[in-house]
Amino acid sequence: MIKVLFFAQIRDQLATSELQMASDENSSVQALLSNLKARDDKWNRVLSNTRLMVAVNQTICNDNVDLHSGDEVAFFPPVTGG
Amino acid sequence: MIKVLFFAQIRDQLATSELQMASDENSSVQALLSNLKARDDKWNRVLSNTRLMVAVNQTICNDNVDLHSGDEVAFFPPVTGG
Amino acid sequence: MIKVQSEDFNQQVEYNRLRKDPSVGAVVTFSGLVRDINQGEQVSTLTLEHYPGMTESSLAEIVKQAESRWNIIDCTVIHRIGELQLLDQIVFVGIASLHRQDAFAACEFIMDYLKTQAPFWKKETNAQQQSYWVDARDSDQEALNKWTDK
Amino acid sequence: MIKVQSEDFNQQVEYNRLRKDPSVGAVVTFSGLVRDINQGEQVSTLTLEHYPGMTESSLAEIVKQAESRWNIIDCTVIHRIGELQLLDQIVFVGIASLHRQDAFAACEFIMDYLKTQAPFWKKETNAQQQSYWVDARDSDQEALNKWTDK
Repeated sequence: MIKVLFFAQIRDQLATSELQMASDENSSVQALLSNLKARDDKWNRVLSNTRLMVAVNQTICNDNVDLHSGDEVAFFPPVTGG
Repeated sequence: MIKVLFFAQIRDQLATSELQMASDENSSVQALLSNLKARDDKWNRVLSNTRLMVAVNQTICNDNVDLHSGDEVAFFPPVTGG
Repeated sequence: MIKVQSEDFNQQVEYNRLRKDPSVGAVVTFSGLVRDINQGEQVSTLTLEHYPGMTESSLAEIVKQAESRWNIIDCTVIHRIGELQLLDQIVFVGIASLHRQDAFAACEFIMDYLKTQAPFWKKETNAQQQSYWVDARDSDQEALNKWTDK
Repeated sequence: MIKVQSEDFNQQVEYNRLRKDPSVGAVVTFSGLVRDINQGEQVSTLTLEHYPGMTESSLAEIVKQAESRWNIIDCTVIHRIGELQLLDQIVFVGIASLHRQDAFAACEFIMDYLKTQAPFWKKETNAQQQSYWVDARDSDQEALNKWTDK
């Protein structure tokens, strides 16, 4: 399984902070994103934000990273701390 | 009269912190420097230091500035505060 | 030292810790505070959300990069989370070094990377009690360029 | 605020004064300290000579230049004179501004100009009780270039 997290506006807009996805159908961040967008119009719109950031196992990366069972993937908007 | 001040190493080496010079013979910083260097070998050597800095009326300047009676001229080595 | 905490911090305590080593010639500190006006809105409270775990590891990675680029004797990063009020301290970065150039550069580098890489998000509440997420500033993204051009 | 004084200063008091205005989003401070080793010598005491009158006016001119280049809400410069001991504070520069870029730049600019334009001279006494004037550092002169190239 892959643990998927959403933060800030992305979490608010999806009304979801965390979910589990099967790892075999979601072998890359791209595949995972496609499956999530396919859920409905809202998910498609929110996750199509061009400024969406992704972290795999708590490290920021791009969406062609491979995923494996046990990985933690997070989607969030540009950070605004400091 | 022109008030002439020396600071730090320059003052130590000349064993002089302050003196007065007639303003008519010292109409520029260059003329003043020439008169001071003419005093003896030590003054000539100390004031020939290429890193010598000069301030007229408490503003750093170069040695072609004109002088007038009542001006305050200071000679000092590169500053090392902070 | 890296800390992510809801409690306030004492700038004096952090400064005194940084100046303890007798080889320290320069201490540069940065403090970020809750301003009254942000992006045109009157701010009443600010809430900081973060990604627990990643927050600490991303700050550690940023500090490691700074330590590899400059000669740093000691470094402190503190970032607060949760609800903050007007004038509250949000973030502290302090650098102790032999000479000022290293301290200035490392402190600004850490802030520039923290602003764009560390997973914190600000939600403001305005005077009318409306809440909204703060937009990322393009100038923060541009601020990174000065570190990659070199 | 510009002060040239023999007494020590309290960094916390200065920091708190700079963060009072509710529009302040960023405070950057620089503190210069007496190091144990300078230019290869073990330092026991440091004596700061200055040019009374010109010291204050040159610092005021440097601050004025910084204020004309960056958006500064408040600025404090304190420089000590007389005899100092190991670990003592020598100089403080603090800048309060809306955003961090102005605070970092103005603080570093003031230190770079202070180091090369303000009439202070350091005399060190080493562990063998020998006194000598500190040499100016070429790197301080070079540090000015980054402000004139722009």
